[in-house]
Amino acid sequence: MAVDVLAEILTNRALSRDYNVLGFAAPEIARLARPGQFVMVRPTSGNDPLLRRPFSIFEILRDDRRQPIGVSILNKNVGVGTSRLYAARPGDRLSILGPLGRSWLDVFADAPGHESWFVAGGVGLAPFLTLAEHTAADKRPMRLFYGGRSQSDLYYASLFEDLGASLHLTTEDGTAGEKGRVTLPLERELKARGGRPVTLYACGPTPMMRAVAALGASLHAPTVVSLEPVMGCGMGGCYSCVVKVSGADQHPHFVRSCLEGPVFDAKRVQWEALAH
Amino acid sequence: MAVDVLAEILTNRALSRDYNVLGFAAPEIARLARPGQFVMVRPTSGNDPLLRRPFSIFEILRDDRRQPIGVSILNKNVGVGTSRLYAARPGDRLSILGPLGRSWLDVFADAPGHESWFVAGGVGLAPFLTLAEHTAADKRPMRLFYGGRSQSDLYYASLFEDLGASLHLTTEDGTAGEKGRVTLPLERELKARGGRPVTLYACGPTPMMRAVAALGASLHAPTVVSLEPVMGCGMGGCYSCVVKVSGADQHPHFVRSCLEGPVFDAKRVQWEALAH
Amino acid sequence: MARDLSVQIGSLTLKNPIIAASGCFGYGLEYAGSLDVSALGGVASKGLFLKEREGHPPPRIVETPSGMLNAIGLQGIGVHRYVAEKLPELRRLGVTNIVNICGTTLDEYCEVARVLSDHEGVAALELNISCPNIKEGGIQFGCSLTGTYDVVSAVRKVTTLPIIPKLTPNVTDVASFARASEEGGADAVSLVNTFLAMAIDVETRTPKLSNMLGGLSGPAIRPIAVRMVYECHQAVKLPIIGMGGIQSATDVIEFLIAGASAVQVGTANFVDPFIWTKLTDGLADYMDRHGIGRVSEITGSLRKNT
Amino acid sequence: MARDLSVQIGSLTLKNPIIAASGCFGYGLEYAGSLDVSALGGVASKGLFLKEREGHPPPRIVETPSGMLNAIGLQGIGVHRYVAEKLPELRRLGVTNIVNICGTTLDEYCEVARVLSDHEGVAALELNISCPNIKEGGIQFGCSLTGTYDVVSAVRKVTTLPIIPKLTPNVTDVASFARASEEGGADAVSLVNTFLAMAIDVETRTPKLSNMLGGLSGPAIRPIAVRMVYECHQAVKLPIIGMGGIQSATDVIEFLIAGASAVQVGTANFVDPFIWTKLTDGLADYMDRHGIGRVSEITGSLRKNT
Ligand SMILES: Cc1cc2nc3c(=O)[nH]c(=O)nc-3n(C[C@H](O)[C@H](O)[C@H](O)COP(=O)(O)OP(=O)(O)OC[C@H]3O[C@@H](n4cnc5c(N)ncnc54)[C@H](O)[C@@H]3O)c2cc1C
Ligand SMILES: Cc1cc2nc3c(=O)[nH]c(=O)nc-3n(C[C@H](O)[C@H](O)[C@H](O)COP(=O)(O)OP(=O)(O)OC[C@H]3O[C@@H](n4cnc5c(N)ncnc54)[C@H](O)[C@@H]3O)c2cc1C
Ligand SMILES: Cc1cc2nc3c(=O)[nH]c(=O)nc-3n(C[C@H](O)[C@H](O)[C@H](O)COP(=O)(O)O)c2cc1C
Ligand SMILES: Cc1cc2nc3c(=O)[nH]c(=O)nc-3n(C[C@H](O)[C@H](O)[C@H](O)COP(=O)(O)O)c2cc1C
Ligand code: FES
Ligand code: FES
Repeated sequence: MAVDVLAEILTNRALSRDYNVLGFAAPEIARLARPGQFVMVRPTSGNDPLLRRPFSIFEILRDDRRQPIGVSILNKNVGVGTSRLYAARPGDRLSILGPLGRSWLDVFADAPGHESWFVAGGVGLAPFLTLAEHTAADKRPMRLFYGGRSQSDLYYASLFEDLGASLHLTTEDGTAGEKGRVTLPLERELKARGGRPVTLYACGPTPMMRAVAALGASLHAPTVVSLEPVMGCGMGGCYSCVVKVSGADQHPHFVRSCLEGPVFDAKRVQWEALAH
Repeated sequence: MAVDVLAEILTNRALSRDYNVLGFAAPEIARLARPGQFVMVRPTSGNDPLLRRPFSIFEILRDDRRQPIGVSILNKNVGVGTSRLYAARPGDRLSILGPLGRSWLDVFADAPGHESWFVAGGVGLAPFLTLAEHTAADKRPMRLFYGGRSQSDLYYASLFEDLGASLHLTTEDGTAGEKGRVTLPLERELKARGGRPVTLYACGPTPMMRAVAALGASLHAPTVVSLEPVMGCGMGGCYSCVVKVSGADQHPHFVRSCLEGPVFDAKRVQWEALAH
Repeated sequence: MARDLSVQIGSLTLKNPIIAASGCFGYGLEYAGSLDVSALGGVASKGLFLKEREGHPPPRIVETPSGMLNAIGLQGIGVHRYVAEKLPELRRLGVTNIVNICGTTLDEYCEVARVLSDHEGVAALELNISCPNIKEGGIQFGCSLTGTYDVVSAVRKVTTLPIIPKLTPNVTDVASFARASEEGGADAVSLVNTFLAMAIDVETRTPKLSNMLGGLSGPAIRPIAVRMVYECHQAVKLPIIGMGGIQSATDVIEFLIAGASAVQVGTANFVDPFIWTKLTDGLADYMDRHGIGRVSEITGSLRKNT
Repeated sequence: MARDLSVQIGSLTLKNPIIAASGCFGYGLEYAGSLDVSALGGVASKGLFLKEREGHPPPRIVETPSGMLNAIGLQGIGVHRYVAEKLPELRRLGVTNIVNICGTTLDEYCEVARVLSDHEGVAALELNISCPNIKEGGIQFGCSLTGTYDVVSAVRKVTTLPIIPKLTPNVTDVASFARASEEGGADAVSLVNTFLAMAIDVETRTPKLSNMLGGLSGPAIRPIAVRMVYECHQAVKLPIIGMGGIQSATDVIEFLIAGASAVQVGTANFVDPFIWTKLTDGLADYMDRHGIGRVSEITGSLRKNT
């Protein structure tokens, strides 16, 4: 079930020239949301742009008594819609529709004894905070592999640390953490993990997710990816958001990622058929 | 000559639930502007709405040394564009193009010895403040006949008083001034004026201007009206803004009010051909 | 005031004139978890062929000023899975199903129509002869007057269900296609399908859609669609289902005044999936303000300027 | 880098490919007080008949989502006053004048063409056979293939000026009209004119335009216009002047890639009368970034998706 809320913007924290976190007053959505689900945000009340934009639910906002009062999104300003969201002001009202899609937890039932390793590239961090909270509540060991172009791309890692995750940060320019791709420490740690069973959860640029999927396959770690195709409606109405995945019959089919995703068992994804 | 300025909004004074005054930093326009000219304001930087909206230049804004730094508009929220302008915030930037059109002063050269009487309905007050300043500088006697639906429609009358105008206020509901139409005191005063020559300047709803024109004609006061047709461009490009006026040849023609108006000798206007 | 939102499209009664447009509302069930789909005037299903179809590779949509292009390529489950997997639940929910059917041949249209006629719960057939973005999507029928006549009259012979050819706007004279539909035995016509269009990524110099061409929908096209509905209303007696860019009750009423008996809403549902009650409430409010008892009094009520 | 913005339209050389669209820039002189009109690739004049015309009563325009309708009705001063009152000053300013000509008969087109051919300062004739909002605006020629051929070949006989028929988008197959123009002896074609459309005031139930019907222009129509330019480019060798909703350099380039040799800008000039340098600067910047020396290298350079 999805609800549409004309939500007041509670906060807009600019993290840099292109990242910000927008908090929305939307208790209905906050109460329903499960880790990894997303919302469709309408960037304006007018027609420019016309369509909503999909965003992972980043935080569940709570009041002093820990009651859910809303959700936030981690927004990267890349175009017309996200630039409006970058410039939005507290007090503005925007329509947000959700929660939508399946949860990380719908792909693999929590496998007993598995460690949860999150692999995030840039704004791909967004769907992990809710998963980390869930994992912490489960008292399951977790790690965050988090890569960006430079230090200024790595936000909020400390929130994960506070929840008990161990961190593996990388930047392409070496300004923070290890220099290089996030798959470097991931591969090293996977190889060094001994017999411990690990589940990988990945979100970020498609090439990164594809590389993580390959590592997971070769190093025997079940892998879930959260894909980010263009989405027209988020509700299953338009068939714009398809990804080619192999079905129960082992044949590849286009499935709507707003209904059957955005999270998928990486083994099912036909990477070469993705739009970008 | 018109210039286009991506102007910072300096102030937004809400006068009521549907009137506000927006001040723009646009010294280039302020320096060029003459009484009764207008600007074309782009309500957003996007396409919703697409076209600019015409507004009379209300005030010339000046700094401490009386140097022109910008212009303001008196905005009445009646639709999609004006509602954006009602909600605009200081610091926002909007494109404003101007000054455009002819000045009140282009229609009749100041006739020596004439009194200037301004007849304004509601937001039709906007093009008079600059004219009043000019008239005050000329030390010419002036009066303001100003009518609205109720008290809350009558703004800024005191500015005119400060400039030396005598006031005749009316409201339809009697909450301020005389109860009834603004043409009531106008007719009375015109009849009572003895032999004094008077020029009438009118701006407001079309029926009001038409009534003023009729009074002016029958009571021998030259009358200038400032019309408000829909305008697509304000520059003479589109031919959308035509009004039917009689030409030098006495035949009625459609002329572009953004170039030949918005001010017209009321005698030339073919009232029955106006769009509303 | 006594005020009745129901409308009559030939033998078909709709509880209100506002229908979800084909391809914009899945098969209807997708929305059933979030809203009462039976409260809609009807649901036009995603276009159905006889067999399943994969559709075009992504990217399948691209946004344009006040509109969008789509080239879904009629991905769908085929008519047999529709009647087996969707129709029973849709019936149970009380949805008014207007099934949008496609074909690459006359025979396929007829066969799909036959299968649907054999099942309970289908209210009407919308003949998609106007999908602009697949070569075999019926557009070969929809762009030719004889093709339109042929497909309508062929389907007419195999079903007693109301049939509603859906017309393409990509023609010089849409009214002549409404006439051909009338002559072929249609119960109504629906229009407009999308406008053939394209968008190019200038950095890569490639089309933004994998299919290169797509169909333009959304508010951008509304003034053209209203004109076409008006032209068809002047030309035929058939009820008209109008669409193209509707996003408010005012837009619904505009189409009704131009000559539509009912309307469909597509793209706006993507923006606001809860739009339906806003539209019916707005229509009801308009009728109350104007003292209108029946929706049909609005249909074709355009007054000329004096 | 050596980079040249000039383009060749048949025998006509334009300093850059960006032209003010007919009916959207007056006769050009209206803007001369505020900007350097000679810096534009060209100015397509407001449509001219032989005689003066009053045009339609207001309201003549109405805004629509990302677009506008107009029904100006070709108000104009007629060709004789144009050559007497406008052309001398336009020449003095160095403006490249593409004069848009209209007629109610073949003879009128030819007569207007003759008058203009007798005067210095006319760079080309754009034959308006596509004005959607007056009955006698040439649309009777522009919606028929033989009509198009007839008017082009008739004007061809009376002038050596480059002639550029302007095509209507309100047809099933625009490319066939480009072909008819080519056969008739045109030097180029321009497209698109506006889309026939209407808007209704639901409170009064009257058309929002005094003329009821009007032409839709602006960003809303761009994806359809790009598609039509692409189709014509596939069909004819003639240079194409593309237009419809251009409001940025990216949009200019999109039309060029689709197959245009030059473009016109109409509605966007209303929004931003100083758009011209932004467009040429943006185009120049694109050429520099992509190592393109001549605009013609962009024309028709669409790559297919793989
Ligand atoms: C399930 C899901 C969750 C997402 N979560 C987040 C998130 O938490 N934070 C975040 O910043 N972004 C997220 N995205 C991506 C975000 O939706 C896009 O960045 C956004 O739609 C771009 O809108 P725009 O108007 O700014 O860009 P546009 O101006 O429309 O386009 C700019 C560029 O972005 C690309 N783009 C457009 N739409 C999408 C899209 N849906 N996905 C990817 N690229 C797109 C375009 O191809 C173009 O290159 C998510 C996407 C999905 C599908
Ligand atoms: C020379 C000139 C000077 C003006 N000065 C002022 C001023 O100082 N203050 C002010 O508040 N308004 C002024 N107006 C009117 C103002 O331009 C319109 O109110 C405004 O364009 C409406 O825009 P909108 O988007 O809010 O309305 P829309 O949503 O476009 O339309 C709402 C209603 O307003 C009407 N309308 C639309 N455009 C115009 C127009 N150009 N003129 C009149 N009615 C229109 C429509 O017919 C409709 O009924 C002036 C108009 C002109 C031509
Ligand atoms: C994503 C999408 C898919 C569509 N699929 C179909 C379809 O399967 N069959 C059909 O007849 N029309 C289809 N259409 C056209 C719509 O039903 C409708 O005619 C068109 O979108 C105009 O209405 P709108 O502007 O309200 O969207 C589709 C439209 C869109 C946007
Ligand atoms: C107000 C207006 C008047 C127009 N007048 C003419 C005209 O006189 N002759 C003509 O060929 N086209 C005329 N057009 C069409 C434009 O030249 C152009 O083809 C169309 O507007 C599409 O371009 P655009 O979207 O950039 O405006 C007119 C368009 C508008 C908006
Ligand atoms: S986004 Fe519309 S079906 Fe998935
Ligand atoms: S507003 Fe365009 S000509 Fe006057």
